[in-house]
Amino acid sequence: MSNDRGYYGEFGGAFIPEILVATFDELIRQFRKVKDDPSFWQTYSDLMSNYSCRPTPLTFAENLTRHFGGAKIYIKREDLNHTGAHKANNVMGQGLLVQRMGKTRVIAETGAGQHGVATATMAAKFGFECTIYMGEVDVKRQRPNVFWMEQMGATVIPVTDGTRILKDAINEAFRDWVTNMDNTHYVLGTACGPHPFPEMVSFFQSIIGKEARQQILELEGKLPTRVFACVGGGSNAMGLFSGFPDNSVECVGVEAAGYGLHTGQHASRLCSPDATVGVAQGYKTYFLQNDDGQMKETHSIAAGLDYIGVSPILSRMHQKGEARFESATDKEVIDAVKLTMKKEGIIPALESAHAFAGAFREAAELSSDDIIIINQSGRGDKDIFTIADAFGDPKWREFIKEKALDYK
Amino acid sequence: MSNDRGYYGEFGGAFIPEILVATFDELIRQFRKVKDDPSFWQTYSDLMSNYSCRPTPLTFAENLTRHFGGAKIYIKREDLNHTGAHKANNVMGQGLLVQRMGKTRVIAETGAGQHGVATATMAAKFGFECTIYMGEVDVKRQRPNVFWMEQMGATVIPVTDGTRILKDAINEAFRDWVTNMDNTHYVLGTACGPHPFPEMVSFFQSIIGKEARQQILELEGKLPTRVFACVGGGSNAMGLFSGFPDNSVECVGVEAAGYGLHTGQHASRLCSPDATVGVAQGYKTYFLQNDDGQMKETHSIAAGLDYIGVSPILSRMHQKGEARFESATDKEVIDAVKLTMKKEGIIPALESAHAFAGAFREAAELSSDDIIIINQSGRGDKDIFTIADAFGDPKWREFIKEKALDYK
Amino acid sequence: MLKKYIQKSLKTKEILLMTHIVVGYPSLDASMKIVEEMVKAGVDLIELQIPFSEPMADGPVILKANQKSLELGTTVKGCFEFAQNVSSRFDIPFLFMTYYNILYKYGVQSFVEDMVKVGIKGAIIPDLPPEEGLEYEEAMKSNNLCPIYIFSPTTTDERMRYISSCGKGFIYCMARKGVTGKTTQFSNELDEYFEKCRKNTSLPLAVGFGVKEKADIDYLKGKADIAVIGSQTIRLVDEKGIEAVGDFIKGL
Amino acid sequence: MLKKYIQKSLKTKEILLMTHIVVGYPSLDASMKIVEEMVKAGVDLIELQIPFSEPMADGPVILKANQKSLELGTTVKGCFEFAQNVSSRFDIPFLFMTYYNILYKYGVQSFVEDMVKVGIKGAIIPDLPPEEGLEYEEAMKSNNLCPIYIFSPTTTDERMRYISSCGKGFIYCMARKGVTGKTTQFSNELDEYFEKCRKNTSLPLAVGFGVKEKADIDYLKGKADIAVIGSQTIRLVDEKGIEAVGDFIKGL
Ligand SMILES: Cc1ncc(COP(=O)(O)O)c(C=O)c1O
Ligand SMILES: Cc1ncc(COP(=O)(O)O)c(C=O)c1O
Repeated sequence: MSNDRGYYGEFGGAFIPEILVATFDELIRQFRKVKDDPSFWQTYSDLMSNYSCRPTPLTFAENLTRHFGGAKIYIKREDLNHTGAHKANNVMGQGLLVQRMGKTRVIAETGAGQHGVATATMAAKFGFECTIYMGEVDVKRQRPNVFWMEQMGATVIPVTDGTRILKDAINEAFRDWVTNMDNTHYVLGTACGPHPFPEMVSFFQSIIGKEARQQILELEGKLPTRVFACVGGGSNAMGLFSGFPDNSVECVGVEAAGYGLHTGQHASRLCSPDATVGVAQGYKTYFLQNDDGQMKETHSIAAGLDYIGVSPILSRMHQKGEARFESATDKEVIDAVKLTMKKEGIIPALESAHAFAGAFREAAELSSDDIIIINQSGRGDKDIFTIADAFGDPKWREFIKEKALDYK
Repeated sequence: MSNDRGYYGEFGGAFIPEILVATFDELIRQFRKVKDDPSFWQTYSDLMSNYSCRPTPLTFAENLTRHFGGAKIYIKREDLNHTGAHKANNVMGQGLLVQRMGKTRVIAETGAGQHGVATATMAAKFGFECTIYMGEVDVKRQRPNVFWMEQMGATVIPVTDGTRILKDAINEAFRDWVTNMDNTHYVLGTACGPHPFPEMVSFFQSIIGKEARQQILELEGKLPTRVFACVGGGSNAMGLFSGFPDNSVECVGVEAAGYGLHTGQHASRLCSPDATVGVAQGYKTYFLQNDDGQMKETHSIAAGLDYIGVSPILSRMHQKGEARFESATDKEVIDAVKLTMKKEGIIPALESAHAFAGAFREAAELSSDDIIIINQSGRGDKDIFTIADAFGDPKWREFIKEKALDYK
Repeated sequence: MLKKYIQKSLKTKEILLMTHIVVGYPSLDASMKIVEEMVKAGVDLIELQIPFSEPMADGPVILKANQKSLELGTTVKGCFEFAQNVSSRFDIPFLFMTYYNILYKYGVQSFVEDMVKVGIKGAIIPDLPPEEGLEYEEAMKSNNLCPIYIFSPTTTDERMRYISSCGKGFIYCMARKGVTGKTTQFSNELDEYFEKCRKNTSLPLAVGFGVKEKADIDYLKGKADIAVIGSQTIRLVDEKGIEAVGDFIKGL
Repeated sequence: MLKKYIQKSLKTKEILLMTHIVVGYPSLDASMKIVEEMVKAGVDLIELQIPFSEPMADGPVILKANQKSLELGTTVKGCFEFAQNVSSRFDIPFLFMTYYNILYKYGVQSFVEDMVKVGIKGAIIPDLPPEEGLEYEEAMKSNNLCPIYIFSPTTTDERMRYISSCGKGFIYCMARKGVTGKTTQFSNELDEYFEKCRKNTSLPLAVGFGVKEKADIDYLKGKADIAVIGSQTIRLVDEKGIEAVGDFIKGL
């Protein structure tokens, strides 16, 4: 898939400080070993089925299907993973690698907090020390996740530099890593960063697509017409898309349009003209940057999509037309959450809801012979503070105010 | 198991107002039909595996096992169910029944809010109208669940009568039902209430024990020495215990000792001398009541265990010595949550943590040849407000205070 | 003997009136005054409700009265004393109304025997269907007390006959579904139901649930033997005080 | 020619001194004054860091300086102008230090050509390993500029030789793991590492990361050709003002 230095066409690579070269060499070596060892996949998928609940279901969304009157809609239920998102797949896989490498400490960046919770969880289970870097802005919007990370024994460090979101947390994690790589592995949370991360994270996440493909063939005896995933760094999208390399299946990635593509306040790298190719955080891809190469502020209601870069593998797919990229605004996303809750009793994470919003836009135009699969990368419980605010729930506000009074 | 009127020894029965007799006759008829129809169980378990993620894993708790140095500890992962608790099993089963009965509206009581969320979810999925009764005290301690129920389209009615907790919600639900039984089914949330509820709820929850039995036999080739479940109304305990009717397996139910059995501020019906046999809420069992037969106030940190009665089937098992009943105090429960998070990266619901606390007390005294299974009936995310308070987390308090300021 | 009393009274009145109080609400003294007012105003029977903490079949008005009475310290023993008091002072039949747990905890046999001692003539236990009430039924009957059972709009003919065979004194017909204290539309739509009740029992019929004004009672004349006023008097006491009860009843 | 300059200078000095500034921090004017102070105090080479929004290899001090400079509006074009200014005013070699994206977005070829135009002699790009830097290396070399590559304590002998073959001018040795600006214990434990570096390259050796006082530099004498002071001067400017820089450097 990638060449030796992890290039996908012109994208990817490993733009790493010299101090990390040996660490990456060792990581690549170990990763190659496990990737080529079929018994490793067995170990990995056993772990995922014993500790998380894989295979996750592929739920037929009967009511949504009826509502749109077009394609049959299926939902891949990554929300049912332990810790509530697809992030668990990647993290547990890397945990096994860390064990093999004999390291005793893990660090990670986190945006939505899901990857942080997943990493803290993995660390507790494997007995690793754990430090999580999280932009200060995200610490605020995802406080419940911070609480759980800390309770699981992790140290959460709010990053107060830069734009104080996901990208800044990644920088901080690298700064930790270049100091502590002897005993520390950096559990990158998405299919970005220097080689071998895009390939490695996609490898672990491919469990999503493998399962989904088998499930839809069992249920329907044919492949879907389109598959939808939200795109932050791109790991859940890669996970799903990798199961459907067929020409007949259209892969659609949905990015965050924030307040709207025209406002500049968004996080769309592939479907907006605002991003250009660059090199940062160790890899080459489309970045939201200015003409000097300085990264821009991004915005999304979903902390996990609020990121400047995107998987080099997706950039390549975009370039080759192997996947289509769309976007959904904060508002469309909230509407999609509401509709999905009311119709199916399912609460997508705000990140995942981008995929729902994208799919909803297209479902009606397809026929009942068509099938679409939406990747529900996570559950929305974690977003209660954001969702309650977005919905403007007065009872929630009252509740919080009363709670605050108790704390006086 | 029960006779025609749902008696288990002297416990059970159906002490229902005349107006509901016909409704119960119809319910019993329908339930008998589905119980005797093997294809129904198939439909039910298909639904649970497509919509929730059954079979839920049986996770080997390697670190806890090492920590206690006694029996091998396994955890049955009901927390991974859609909506986060075993309540989903019962609710989806009753949903199928409601469909068969042609009713269009469901009502339910809820304590921890889990059953309410599960019912609201089921109602959204099946397209039923939905009203949830919830004691005002519980509305306060489980606000996030209330928010989700409402977003799922349910009407949540805070019950301000009586002690304003679970039992009062049950009374209110009955008051609704006697008025609206033509189109309404009351989805009772636990193995209590008038016949056929104890039998019916246990039937649906038996999926837990069926799976656990098969899983432990596959993993270990032998049966566990002891199985632990927390006991509120008794549904998750019945679900697990029913899979292990063998003499060689000791079933241990753990009740809420609240501030301590000696304080009178608890919810222990079977393991404390404070409860006596009585008849309320439609069935005969042990109740926490005074000499006049007036129900007492109960207390538990876990809203879902904070209840005066207990499944008549468990009362019978207690009487016949077929199960042992223990209790755990609020404090022991918090410690058990902490330990489980740190060691396994798993957050038990406060209810479930009673089972953990009970098991932890006994694990060390057993040998490495022994196996114990703990039923993790739900996940602790829902309890963040209670747990953060119990842990006294200052950052959480700050966060809530800041949030409240935003709402000024 | 309750049946006889009813039949005798019906010779001079088109329909009898049964009222209801929750013992100890709004206070024990007030309960006594309310009974006095009721008797003076010509009520024919009175239900004395022993409060219970879980009054599942009662609507908000009676539910709150139960709770308040318990908060004020009303005990089962206190209710027996109260019963003794009123039955010795007033010459109409008094019945107990309560939930089964009160009897169960007291001991059904002792409870019934003590009813006899305090002069109570029968009991209405809304959460005790006859199938569950064998011990109670026997104890009541062998003590010459009346177990009053209930017909509801959903009760089948066959079941009415069965219930009737278990009961004594009279049958309590719920005029509609639901809990106590909500409005009922007394109209000809109910005729059929009352005819069905009549057909399936030889016991007198009391009709309750939602009876609250003269028009309701007028409608019931000829169809029922007893009209039951429940929540409405409690509401009246809450709103206008005890003194209003007498006039209200006289106006019916 | 950088190598030659270094070798020539080493004839009169035991060790050379390279300092570092972030262009535009704390302001463009201040940057100019700092350079002036440094040159006056006898510094031999100066790194001009073009600020980048994601300075992954820099520690808190330089990171904040990058951010502040960008906030104040520093542009890449501004940095070239600044470079032109200082290289025409002061007669020591100036190098650019920045991250690869700055070159990439500018166009590597144009960037290098403009470096020539403004009189910059070489560049240090910490996130550009030689494997990724072919285009850059070629452009630099064909324009007679020095691509300065880095040795780290984790670099193998073989790799050092490879890196050395790609670099020109001198090699930058990281004295330790980590980011810029943290303390390094300069002790004999490092001897082996520096010997290894020396063995694997014929280029002069600059040692940086944690060099901040006279003792550090004294230790490096005989082991390194250039001592690099990075964060410490920024810290000094933050704490004591620009004026303190000259004295600090003279004291080394
Ligand atoms: C639930 C969920 N979905 C999606 C994402 C986006 O990441 P990716 O694009 O790597 O799947 C996140 C990131 O935090 C997430 O938490
Ligand atoms: C997670 C969880 N566990 C246990 C219980 C107790 O119920 P039961 O005893 O019926 O399992 C509840 C009730 O709400 C619950 O939410």
